[in-house]
Amino acid sequence: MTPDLMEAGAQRFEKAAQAAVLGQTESGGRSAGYGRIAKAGEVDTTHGRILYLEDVHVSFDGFKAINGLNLDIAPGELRCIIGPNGAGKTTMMDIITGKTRPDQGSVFFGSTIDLLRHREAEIAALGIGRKFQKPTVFEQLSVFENLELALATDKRVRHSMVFTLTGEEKDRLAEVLTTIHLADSASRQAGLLSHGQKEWLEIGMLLMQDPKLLLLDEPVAGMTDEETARTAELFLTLKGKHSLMVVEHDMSFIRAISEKVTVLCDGSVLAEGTLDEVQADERVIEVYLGR
Amino acid sequence: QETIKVGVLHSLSGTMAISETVLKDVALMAIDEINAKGGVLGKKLEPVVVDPASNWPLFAEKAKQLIDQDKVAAVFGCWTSVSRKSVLPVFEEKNSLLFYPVQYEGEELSKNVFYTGAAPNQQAIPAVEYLMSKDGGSAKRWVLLGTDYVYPRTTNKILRAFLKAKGVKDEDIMEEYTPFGHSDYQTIIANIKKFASAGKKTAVVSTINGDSNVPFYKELGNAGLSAKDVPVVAFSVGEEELRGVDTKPLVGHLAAWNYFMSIKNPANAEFTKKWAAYAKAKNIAGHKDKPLTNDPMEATYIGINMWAQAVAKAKSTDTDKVIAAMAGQTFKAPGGFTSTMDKENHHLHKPVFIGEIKADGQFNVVWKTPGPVVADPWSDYIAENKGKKNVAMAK
Amino acid sequence: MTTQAISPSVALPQAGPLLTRPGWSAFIVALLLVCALAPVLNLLVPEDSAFHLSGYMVGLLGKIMCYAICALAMDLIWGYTGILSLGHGLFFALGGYVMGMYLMRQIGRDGNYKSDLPDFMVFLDWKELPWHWALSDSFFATLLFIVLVPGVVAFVFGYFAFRSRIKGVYFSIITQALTFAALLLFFRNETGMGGNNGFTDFKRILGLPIATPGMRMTLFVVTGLTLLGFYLFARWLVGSKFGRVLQAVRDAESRVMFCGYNPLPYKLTIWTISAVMCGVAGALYVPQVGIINPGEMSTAASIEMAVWAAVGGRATLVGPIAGAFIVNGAKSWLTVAFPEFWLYFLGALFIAVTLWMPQGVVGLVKKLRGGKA
Amino acid sequence: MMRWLRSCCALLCLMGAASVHALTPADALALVEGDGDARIATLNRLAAKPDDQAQALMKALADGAVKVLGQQVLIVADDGSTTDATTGAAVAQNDEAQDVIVNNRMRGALEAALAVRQLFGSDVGAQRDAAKLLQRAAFEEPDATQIPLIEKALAGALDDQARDSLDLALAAMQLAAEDDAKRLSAAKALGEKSRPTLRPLLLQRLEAEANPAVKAALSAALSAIDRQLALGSALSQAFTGISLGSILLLAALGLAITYGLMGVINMAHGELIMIGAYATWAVQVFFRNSLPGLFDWYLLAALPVAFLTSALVGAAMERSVIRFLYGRPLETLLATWGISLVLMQLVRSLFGAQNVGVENPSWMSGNITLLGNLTLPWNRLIIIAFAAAVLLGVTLLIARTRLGLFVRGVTQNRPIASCMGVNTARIDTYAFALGSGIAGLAGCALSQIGNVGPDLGQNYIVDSFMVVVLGGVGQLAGTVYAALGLGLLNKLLEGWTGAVLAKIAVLIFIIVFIQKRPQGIFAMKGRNAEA
Amino acid sequence: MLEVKDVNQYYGGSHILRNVNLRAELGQVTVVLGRNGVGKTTLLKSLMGLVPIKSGGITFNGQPIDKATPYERARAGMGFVPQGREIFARLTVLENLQMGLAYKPGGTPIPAELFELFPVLKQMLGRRGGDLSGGQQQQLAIARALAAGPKLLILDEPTEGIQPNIIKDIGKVIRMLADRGDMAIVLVEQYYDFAEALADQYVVMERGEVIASGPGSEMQAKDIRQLVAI
Ligand SMILES: Nc1ncnc2c1ncn2[C@@H]1O[C@H](COP(=O)(O)OP(=O)(O)OP(=O)(O)O)[C@@H](O)[C@H]1O
Ligand SMILES: Nc1ncnc2c1ncn2[C@@H]1O[C@H](COP(=O)(O)OP(=O)(O)OP(=O)(O)O)[C@@H](O)[C@H]1O
Ligand SMILES: NC(N)=O
Ligand SMILES: [Mg+2]
Ligand SMILES: [Mg+2]
Repeated sequence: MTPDLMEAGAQRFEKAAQAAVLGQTESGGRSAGYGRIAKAGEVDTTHGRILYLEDVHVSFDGFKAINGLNLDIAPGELRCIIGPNGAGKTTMMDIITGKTRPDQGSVFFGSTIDLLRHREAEIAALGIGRKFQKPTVFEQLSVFENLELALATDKRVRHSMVFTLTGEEKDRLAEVLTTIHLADSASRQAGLLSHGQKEWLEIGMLLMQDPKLLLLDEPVAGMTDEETARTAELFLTLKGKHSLMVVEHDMSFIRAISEKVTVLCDGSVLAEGTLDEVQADERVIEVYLGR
Repeated sequence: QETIKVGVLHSLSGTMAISETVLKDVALMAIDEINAKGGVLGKKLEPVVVDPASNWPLFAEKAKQLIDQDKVAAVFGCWTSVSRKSVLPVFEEKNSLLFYPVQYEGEELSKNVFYTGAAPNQQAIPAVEYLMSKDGGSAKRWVLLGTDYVYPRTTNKILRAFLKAKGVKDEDIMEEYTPFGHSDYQTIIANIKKFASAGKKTAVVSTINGDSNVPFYKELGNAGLSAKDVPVVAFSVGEEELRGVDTKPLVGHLAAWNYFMSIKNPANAEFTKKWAAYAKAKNIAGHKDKPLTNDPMEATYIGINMWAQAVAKAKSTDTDKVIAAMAGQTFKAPGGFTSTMDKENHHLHKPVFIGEIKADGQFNVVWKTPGPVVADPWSDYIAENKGKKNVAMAK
Repeated sequence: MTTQAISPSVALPQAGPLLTRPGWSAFIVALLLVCALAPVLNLLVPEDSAFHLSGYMVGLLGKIMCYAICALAMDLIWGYTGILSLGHGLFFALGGYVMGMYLMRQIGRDGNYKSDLPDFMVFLDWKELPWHWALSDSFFATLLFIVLVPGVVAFVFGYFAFRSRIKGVYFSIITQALTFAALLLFFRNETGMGGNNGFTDFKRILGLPIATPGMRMTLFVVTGLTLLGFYLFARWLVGSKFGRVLQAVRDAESRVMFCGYNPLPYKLTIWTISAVMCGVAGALYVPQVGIINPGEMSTAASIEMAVWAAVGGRATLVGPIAGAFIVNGAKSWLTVAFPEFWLYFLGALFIAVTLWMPQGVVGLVKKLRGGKA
Repeated sequence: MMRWLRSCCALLCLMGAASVHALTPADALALVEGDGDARIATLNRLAAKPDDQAQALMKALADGAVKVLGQQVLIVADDGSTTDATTGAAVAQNDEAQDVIVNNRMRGALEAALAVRQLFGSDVGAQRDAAKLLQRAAFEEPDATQIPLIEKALAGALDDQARDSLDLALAAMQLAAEDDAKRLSAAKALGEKSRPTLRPLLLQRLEAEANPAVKAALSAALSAIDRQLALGSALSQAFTGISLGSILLLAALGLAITYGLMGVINMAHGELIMIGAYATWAVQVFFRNSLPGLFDWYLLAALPVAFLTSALVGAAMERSVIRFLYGRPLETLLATWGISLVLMQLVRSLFGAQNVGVENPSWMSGNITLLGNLTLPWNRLIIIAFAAAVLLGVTLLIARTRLGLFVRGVTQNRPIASCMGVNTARIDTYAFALGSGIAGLAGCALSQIGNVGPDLGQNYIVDSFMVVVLGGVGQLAGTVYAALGLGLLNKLLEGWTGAVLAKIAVLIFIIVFIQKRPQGIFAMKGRNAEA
Repeated sequence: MLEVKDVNQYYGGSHILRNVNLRAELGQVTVVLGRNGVGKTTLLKSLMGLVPIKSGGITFNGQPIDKATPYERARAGMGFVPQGREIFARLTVLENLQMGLAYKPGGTPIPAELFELFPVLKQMLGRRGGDLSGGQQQQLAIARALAAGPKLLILDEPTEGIQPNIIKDIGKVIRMLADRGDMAIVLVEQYYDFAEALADQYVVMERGEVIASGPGSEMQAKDIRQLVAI
């Protein structure tokens, strides 16, 4: 450990101890392995994990949608998740983002933040962004305003009343607009976009949000091959700085971006490895890829 | 030709339309009649009808409009006390005239208002006295039942004081209120039964507001509480309200008013006949098939006629002159007595009738005062009124 | 985030000014109408002149301007945030009652009973002022409470409702339940607010007689200025990012959360602002119409506020104001011109607006203009 | 009144056999005019000497069919023909004739006078009524002097029910007997029957009683009555709650379809109820004028008429306005608000602003009395059953039929349903007409318990929405729970706090409950719920 | 079978479809390709009558249908799988399928072969459509459109969100249906390889216009993939 890291660690510890005295622990004082005292607003990735799910279970009216799921993602990793329809991929994202409460299990962001103790907005503010399987944008607002709202900034009421875009932020907006091919439609109402355009806009919003961890549910569904390729490129540039979890059924897309692939089936992990490894896995071929 | 405008300010829509619409019609009939006789001061009366829509602030606005824009000489209108309270400052400010035709709780006297309906002592107190009498069933225990608003509250306050003065104890009085538009009287009726089962003869004094009466009486009838067990005397139930009720189970329950349609005398025969003809001619829904008259209609009719007489006497429509001329005006009312406008307190001297409901929805008069009663708007049964004179003064 | 070069061709939409140039011109005209023309026409032009503005008209316009404030408030919460309140009548009435209490105290001993207590208390058996009347004789406290009472009620109610994520009709219905409960409460004699008669027969405000043309004009001007002020305020609010978040909440609340916004404080803020605006409108209304009673809390009264906003055009700011003037103006005229038929016209107006002017009157005007251009 | 009854009885006993006395004009006049006490004295005198003419006059008086013309007393027959009360001679009708005042006191005396005679008559029904009258009198103010009369009646041929009543009357009178044994057996007899109306008498006796055995028997009788009363009042409270719930349910069921399923915020729902009530009234008027013999069954004819009338109005609303507003629920609020104003005013113009009268048919009037203080009015019982029937019908229709499936499908996704081959326009009209028709049925039921006037609907619209929303929009089962729950809660609180506070408390309960369940009792579960 | 002639369509002021021509024949799969937002979905919606066309004509079986309502078109034998699944979220899977049989007489059974095609549906008959996973919903949407046995099947991106082996199955089904010879199929697809493999005819759209069309066998030769990718 380098001296400055030690220094940083010491400082962090001090602040955390202070916060603990004041009762402001992010983990609520849980002392699971990953439940160390945290400093608010900072994701502790010292364990080499930005996301960690352990033994998660969810059932709906007796149907076990998630069944003993264990998964972790490293900082900067681009993880692909594949698996049959109904395997529980979307449900897993629902759990991570606070939309669904698991019946059992733990979900940590970094090693200190217990996501089960936070609400959707807090989780988003912590730095987890999500693109939904079905594109959801603010239909009555313009494309530009959609992006502006997603912009990472102070999101409290007082601030938003007096908010104006800085030049830098404007540049960011313009850049993202170009990236998502909607520069011409900046002042168009988002509700009037086509399906694919909405998907792009949603990705753009995610980019504006600048999250630490991006959850992308079928990002290239409904895109042409060319656009799919572009998206792959985009994701590859994001990886490293951000952690990504991508759910897709498009194998060529997965091939273009993947390093590590997890196969989910019936609510738990069926296989994990490089794309070639899992593609060779008989069970994966059986339930998912087909012969 | 020059006309004299008069305002008619009754709700033709909203919750009060049910009661007030017919007052507008009877006012128009009275005006037609006066015009047929040549009008007043040689001029025809021109009615200005507006609809304040059962909305109290709108009453004030419409009153202003009638006075300011239309320059009416007098306004005939209002039913609820709150509507009157709403317009009162307008009439006082503009020094204009309002004729108010409905029985009310008193506690008010304005120089600019003539009250042609009953004050509590012209309705409520005689009714209770009657029930205490042998003929009324010698009631000893009392249920004061009303809709939760000012008229019932005040009336019941006066009645409670009156009953106490007559030696009735507090435990022999039950006071119950229901919200406006209440339509489920099961519990209340059960409570009345319970209260009545304590042995002593019980009577109910109902100040239930018009709309809730039908469900109340229907429940009463079906629960088998007959007039012989527990008589109910009501102050807001007249011929119009009973139109909506199957009256067979209610025979014998009572109402107190200053007029009943069933009163037999030539003046009333003429009045009811005129009304029937008018309703037919004007195609007034409901009344064209089954013409009914009631107390506030009579009061409206008296009010307009007295005002016309007063204008004729004063030879002017000037408010102050008309007020002066109103004092002591008399009119041969359909109720069979000559009603006199009090010289001072702006209320009519009115006879009081007590009627029992008949199977046909009319009232059988079982008791009446020997002659007209002078109104006591500042009831002596309210302590704060001690020493208050029943004299209307400008404020 | 990406390292791509910024393409210079991207033209970002500019944030608009508070008002456009014609907007400012119209605003100034309105300001002049309220502050100069109306007083002159009412007070200086002789009564028999064709240009005289009658006292009745002043009262009517004043009343409608109060309604316009309500419509504006309604629009902020409904048009922009997508929360339909069927309970704004309550806030209006609360503001009105606070003002009414003050005005009742101003009567002093000039009431019927020459008592320190308001008349209704005297004859309904109150022996002393109930606790909630404590500061009612102070004008300053009254001003404070006009804002605080509706504000706090709205805040507390809103906090719990929004925290429980009550949405859509569920929210609408509980606001209706709230108003209805308050209506019943205020009807009761025990509440000490004058029962169904409420408060009337006001005599003075700030010690000055209330029923004079001068005072009436003063109230009119104050109301007009308040309306214009609220209009600017609302403009600023919806033009800010705050306003856009509100619209985003309306369109997709869960997405807003996933963008990192906590919708609760946003909804609560606009809800409370809207309630306070209604309260202020109520407080201005009472001295002008001369009565406040629980009728203002009836469900129909609250629904009507929504109707004004819808007729004028939701999610625009001029719309609700126009709507309040159109509906109430029509009502005032029709109840006199066609006392027996006016409900047909009004009913038909509502139906016609929904069928043929989904964007309200403002939307229609825009369309006509757009068509020509 | 009871005193007069007693004196009649006594007199009757003394007289034994009837001697015939003709009714004199003076007596007749004294019976119909003058001061109450004097008239009643005359009545007793006449009643004591049963005479056919006097009897006829008394009966006519009780029926309110007597007039006076100067000094002449006239009896008016049903057909309007008039006869002289004393001579029986026909008299020409004369408008000058005055109605005779018969007040409650007089009416009571008349009934008693007529009743006692009937105790010894042969008409079983009259006998029973007379015995009941005597029993009541005995409970209120037992008078030992009547014992001989009762014993005499009991000795004669008597209907069983009448005998029961008289037995109890006798026991009540014997409670004050000198003989301890007699008192004891009387107390026991009364204890067995435990009639709540006995309570005041028992209390009174208990105070006066010295003998411990009798005292114990009296207390036992009292506590039996109290137990019964407690049970009765609990059951009665439950009944009133269920009854209110059934009304709420009926009012809300139609809305559960038009709003819950179709998403139309139908502010004119109340007016559709009102139209159903007016349709019922119209059918009633028709029966009264054209089919008086079948009048009692008008309600059965009114049901389909009310349903169809409201359904047609609903269909017209849907075709002309609402269909253009699907997917814009809040706009439907505005438009239907306008429609409701128009409908109300239309009814005012057509039928007048005042209420119209709807009578209960005879089979819906009156009540059955259980446990003394548990009276169940027929109209309420029948409405509860009716509500259950309508609920069953609607449930089956929605859940089990193709029409129901299409309605649900169309209301969820109109364009796609039409791509599946569903004639969405027609289904929409049917569904809205169905909801409206059910509102009409509710109006028909409500006409039997409350006002029928232009404002009828306004009283139910708020409650209907509360019920549907509290139950969970689109959840029929939730609507049922909400209606019954609110009905019971309201009645429970009302017994406790009075009607006004109860209503306030119920509203606050709704507010709080929604906090706990932001989607109503039966929240839509699953992932689509938030969409 | 289906013939689209010079169809023009607008949303408000913007011209979405410009003189589009298209034919679909029995036993053939006609593939429509094009980038996002070029108007493919709009074209299909016009075919179903969900959006009105401004000018041009559509005939089905020789009958002009441009004035017909969607349900009349469905009854005439057009089946539709919309983009974004659009299943009835609050109806069960079974009820969704029954909706697919809406214009058949009551009591018509759901064809058993649907369950062979999509076994997962059989397991989930009682579950609400909205609770299904995205891919399950897509399968349901296809099954629903097939239930009544349409003569023309219109599919808008049916592979979106579906797992690879089922995509293959869907491809086989489409091929099989076409090969039976009693059904015409119009397929909008972004998944180029899938589209190319199935296409008997192809149409490429760009900004609301048809810019290329021809028999499927020529796609490779003409490098249509490049055309779509621009
Ligand atoms: N609320 C719910 N009620 C019942 N079942 C549910 C619910 N939510 C999800 N499920 C079931 O849980 C399983 C997992 O669903 P999920 O949406 O997570 O699948 P997925 O892996 O995202 O599939 P796809 O690739 O098709 O999107 C599915 O079988 C689905 O039907
Ligand atoms: N309701 C609407 N109002 C106005 N414009 C619309 C509307 N719906 C779609 N559009 C526009 O019409 C164009 C064509 O849309 P369409 O949905 O047909 O595209 P598509 O080819 O299906 O695209 P995708 O592949 O993304 O589904 C797009 O530019 C879209 O923005
Ligand atoms: N004055 C009345 N009846 O309110
Ligand atoms: Mg999924
Ligand atoms: Mg598309």
